[in-house]
Amino acid sequence: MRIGAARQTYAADEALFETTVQRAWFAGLLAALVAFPFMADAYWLYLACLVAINVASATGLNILTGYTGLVSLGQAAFMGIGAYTVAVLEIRFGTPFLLNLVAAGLLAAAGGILVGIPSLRVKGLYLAIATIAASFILHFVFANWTSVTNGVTGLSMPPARLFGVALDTSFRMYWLIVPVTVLMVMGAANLFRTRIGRAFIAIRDRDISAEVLGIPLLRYKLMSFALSSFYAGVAGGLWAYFFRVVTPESFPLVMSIFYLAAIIVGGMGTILGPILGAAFMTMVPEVLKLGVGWLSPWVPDAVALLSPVRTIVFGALIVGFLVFEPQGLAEIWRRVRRFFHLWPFKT
Amino acid sequence: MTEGVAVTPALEIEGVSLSFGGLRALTDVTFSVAEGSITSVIGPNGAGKTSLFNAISGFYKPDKGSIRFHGAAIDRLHAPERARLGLARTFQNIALFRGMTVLDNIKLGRHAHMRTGLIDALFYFGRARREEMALRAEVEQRIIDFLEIDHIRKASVAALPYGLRKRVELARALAMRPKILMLDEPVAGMNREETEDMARFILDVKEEWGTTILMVEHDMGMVMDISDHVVVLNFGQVIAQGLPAEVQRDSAVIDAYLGSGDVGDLRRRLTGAAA
Amino acid sequence: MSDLLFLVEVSLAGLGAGGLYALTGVAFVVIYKATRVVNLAIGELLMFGAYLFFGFSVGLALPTWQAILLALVGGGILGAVIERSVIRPMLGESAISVFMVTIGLGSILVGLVEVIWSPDPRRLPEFMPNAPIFIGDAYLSPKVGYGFLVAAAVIAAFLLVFRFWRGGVALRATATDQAAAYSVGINVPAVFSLAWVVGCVAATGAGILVGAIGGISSTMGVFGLSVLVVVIVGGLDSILGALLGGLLIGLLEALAGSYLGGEYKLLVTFGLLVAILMVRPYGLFGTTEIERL
Amino acid sequence: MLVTRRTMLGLAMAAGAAMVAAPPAVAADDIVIGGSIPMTGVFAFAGVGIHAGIGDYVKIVNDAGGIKGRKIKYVYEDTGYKVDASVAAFQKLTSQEKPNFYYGDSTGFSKTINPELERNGNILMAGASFASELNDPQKYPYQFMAGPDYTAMFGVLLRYIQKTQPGAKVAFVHSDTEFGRDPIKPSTALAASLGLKVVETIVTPPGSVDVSTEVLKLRRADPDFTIFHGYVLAPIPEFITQARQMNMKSRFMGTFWSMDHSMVMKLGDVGEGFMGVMPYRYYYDTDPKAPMLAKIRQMRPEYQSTAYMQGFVTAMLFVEAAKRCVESGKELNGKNLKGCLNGIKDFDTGGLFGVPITVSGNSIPVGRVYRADMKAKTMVPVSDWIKAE
Repeated sequence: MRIGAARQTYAADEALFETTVQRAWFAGLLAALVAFPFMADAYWLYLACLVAINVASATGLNILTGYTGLVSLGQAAFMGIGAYTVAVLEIRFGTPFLLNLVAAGLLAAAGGILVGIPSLRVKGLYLAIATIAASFILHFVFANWTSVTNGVTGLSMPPARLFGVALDTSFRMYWLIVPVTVLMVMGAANLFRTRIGRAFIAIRDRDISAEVLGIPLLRYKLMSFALSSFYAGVAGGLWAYFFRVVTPESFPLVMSIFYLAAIIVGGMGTILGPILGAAFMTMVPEVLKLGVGWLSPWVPDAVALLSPVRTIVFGALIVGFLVFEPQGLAEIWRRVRRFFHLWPFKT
Repeated sequence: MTEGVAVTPALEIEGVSLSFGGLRALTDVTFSVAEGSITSVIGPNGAGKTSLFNAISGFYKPDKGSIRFHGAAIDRLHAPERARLGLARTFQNIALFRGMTVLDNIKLGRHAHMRTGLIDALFYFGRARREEMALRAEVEQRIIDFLEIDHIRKASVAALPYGLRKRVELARALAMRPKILMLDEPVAGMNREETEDMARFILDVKEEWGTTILMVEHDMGMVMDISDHVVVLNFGQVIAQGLPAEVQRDSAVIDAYLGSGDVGDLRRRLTGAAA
Repeated sequence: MSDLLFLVEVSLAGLGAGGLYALTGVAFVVIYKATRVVNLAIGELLMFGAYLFFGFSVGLALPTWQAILLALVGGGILGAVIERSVIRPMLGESAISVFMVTIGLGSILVGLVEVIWSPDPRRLPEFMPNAPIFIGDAYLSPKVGYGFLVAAAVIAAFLLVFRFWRGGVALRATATDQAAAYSVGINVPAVFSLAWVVGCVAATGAGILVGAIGGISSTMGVFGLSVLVVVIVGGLDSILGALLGGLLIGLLEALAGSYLGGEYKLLVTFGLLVAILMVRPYGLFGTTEIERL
Repeated sequence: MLVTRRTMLGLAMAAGAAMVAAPPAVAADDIVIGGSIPMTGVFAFAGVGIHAGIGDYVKIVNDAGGIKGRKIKYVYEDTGYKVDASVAAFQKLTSQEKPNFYYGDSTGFSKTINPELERNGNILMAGASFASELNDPQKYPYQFMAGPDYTAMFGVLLRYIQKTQPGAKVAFVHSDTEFGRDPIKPSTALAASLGLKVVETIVTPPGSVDVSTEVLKLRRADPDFTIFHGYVLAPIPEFITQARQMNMKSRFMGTFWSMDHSMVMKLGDVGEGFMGVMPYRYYYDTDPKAPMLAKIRQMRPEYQSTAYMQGFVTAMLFVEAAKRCVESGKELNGKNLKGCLNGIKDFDTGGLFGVPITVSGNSIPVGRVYRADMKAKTMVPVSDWIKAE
């Protein structure tokens, strides 16, 4: 909150962006998002699309893990459901892509509910392990339900079409992926201004007392599962349109761990967290590559270290943030902001 | 003031027994809470007071007996459904949600009375928006002002001092639009001044909102001051009930506290209350 | 060859592999019992142990028994370091945070192994008798057979230690009630360290055995996933559960692999996991926790 | 949601970097080979060799003056054998270097990037994957592979088996991955048509270490030949060890990626007699018909892997296609390059392939069966060069 920002109405106080300054920043961000594709080359556009897909999926996982307190290691598998749904619909029926994306989300949500059912009886860690089981079982389905998924070979699909234009480049996909992601992030932000979002947080903080305060636990846990997998499904659908090949090996367990890492690093239980985290974690390998490039004149075989170093950095980020900065990048960002708002009066 | 009024009691506990494994927590507990009264449950530590609260709010299922709310049995209802009927409560060891602001904690209390669905919530149009605005206005005007916590509405509950947290918990319970407000040790751990504040709030709730109050409390002074009816539990059984003054004289009550070693404490409190 | 003999041989092989699951499962349970940490890095710890042995025996060309001893010591030190540097700072944090820390830990261990030894698959030197074992007419792979015996011996040693050694008693006391253990003068942080040291030594031993059978690579941590199923089925805090769960999963995987096909192995184990979670969420021998308001 | 300065900053930096990263000084007429190379990760053992092979051949051509004076430029990025990293590398290299050729590191990548190749139209691609699926000029018009696909490799092995022991019993052991499953179905059919009996097909889950039950299954089937596919090393050694202990008479065979000399030598004693298919000659082959190997040995005195040969041959075919297009004055785009490549008839690879090659479709379906001689520590050819069609 900015100094001296007094609000006149409750509506203004409840708004997503509380001050004109914030609204201006948001407008600026939107403008930058619109301008970006015209300035960047294919590589940066590719990364931007990838970041956006990861933001969408991480935002979904954040609803479940960050806000509801249920750890899932199945996010990638749910993305798989979405990707296969989109691929099958696109190849067999050629239905419009928006419809396919919604179907992808809904089917993934159904999968999420199914996996979430054990949350009736088990909680926390057991549930996390159940989601690992789910991701293996789904992998088996993808690899062996040959009549639908074409087995291990997977499905190759045509691009999405919008008014007859094939969305077959990063530049064109950008205009599909980024708006959908922005909508999904806004949806999550809205959710936590209402009773449903509050119920999720209550379940995370103290699920037993939440129940006594009138929140049916199973229903809301399943709702959180469904919503988080809906996000994963849509993100998986976008992923399918972006890469246009879907195979069982496209969605491994490490990808689920990646999303978990993204929200940990970004900051769990905040809207900003998954955005920062997914962008950061997607960019880290690229940055490391640059670093190795710089080092290679001095360090022999620096290139050979890239992949293991990436693995180490990945793990170290998870551990480091959990131990030293459990609120993640979002909290660091808040501190920076506070510093500048008060500067130079107070440091 | 409610004694002798011939209406259906707000809450009737009838023959409720509860055990964990072989341990009997409650045995054949029977009493009723008159509409609009303040009823206090007292007893030594481990007498089963909190177990009784948990049974009423639906967290524990009694082995035997029945609980009626305004004449209708609620034994088959789950905790959230009981909350929706208007059974609101606070917790002995404060169960605020640390990840939310004071305001959101209070708003959470209204959960069961809101209709916003998932889709509404994601888009924050129509009903979601209207409901949230109405809730905010009501919480501000009826609860935050009333409990004098407007200065902390945006604060995180984790940072609040103990007394204020208790007050926020009361605020959240009030947001549940309670027909019966169950307070589990509302002034435990408070100093004299805070206790008096809380007692005033409780009386105000009863007077202004017409809410029936069922309370578990150790502070005899406060119990005797504001209660209309007192129920004494010991080893899970009701050993006495009646007007505060009657209970104070009851020999079984004094024995119970003697047996539990709390007698000196009780004497002090009783004399304090009488003085 | 008769079908019955085949069944017997498959079952023997399954039980043999189950012995290794059980040993790793015990390593997991020891850590969980004392510190309540669900250690998802158990597979990676096992892998790291196997590489330690590889480093001492092949890299430094030490005799096998020395290499084994040093690897076990190294595994113990690793456990102590992990406990002190990342687990202890997380004391009091939610179980889920600690759980995620171990996921990160697994990733770090994989990267370290690849930096030090490269990701190429390798074989461990032969150190177990190589003569085939026949039980009646049934063949049992010597490595699996001896692996099982070693695992059984180590587990037996564990059980004895738990029963009679002071440290073991302290460990059990801490597992039952941390606060109470503290109040009777047990040095709880030391017990935490001890549990991690013991757990990591056991994991290292299991890693050497597993590596001796199938060779080692930086991806052998997937072994830990089956172990996760083992301890869930057995109950997270039950050593007996880890034993029986290990044998059960080993047997089940062998039967599924031979009668349904290799692709069904994980499906069957994880299917069992889901079933157990639905029917007996705290495992066959685990303690149910009572919730309190 | 809050708008963040950091996001803005990131975007500004991204935009800035994009401008900085604009194409560096590439001489206009350079012919560029781009590569997503797995220098690290699980496939690094191959990637390092591939990288050296491509680099060496490019150096040889450039030292000899290039193609009509046009130099070859080889640019690459490490992928760690991850599809998303490969795609990122492709996007980066294509937007900055405008490559004419591209080397891809996996089947997944080859499939993923295919629509982009078709749209781009300027690049001819080959790679480390011998997946049968890619061997389809209709579906993958701008791709090829510098050797036989996995099905053709099985074809070579099965034909060899048919010749040495007609009517033999064969078992397939493969991993439960796309790589592992690739040739199994068509090869089962082929075996039947060759009069061989496929008595067992065993699938091992990825990453499995203990294969005791699988070996028992194999013993029950009692094959004369067992073909492994979809592995690099594990669990092949344990399979053979246990099979030997059970006195099984089966001979064991492998396909390209488990056939490198150094991998086979890791089998130790039990590897004696291990056979497999290899489209190229091994580094130490001193056949007078292979002058290129002598040249390679001169450049690199220490052993070079079969992956090196694969990279080397791939670069050779790239350059040959480019040369033919340049000589006939055709524009260097994907279509023309593929056309020029397919024009290659009876081409001598300096003896790397044992026979002159013709690239009619997307692959070069030729190979030879080698056997491991553990005492001499070499791979010994046991068959002639076999065409698998």
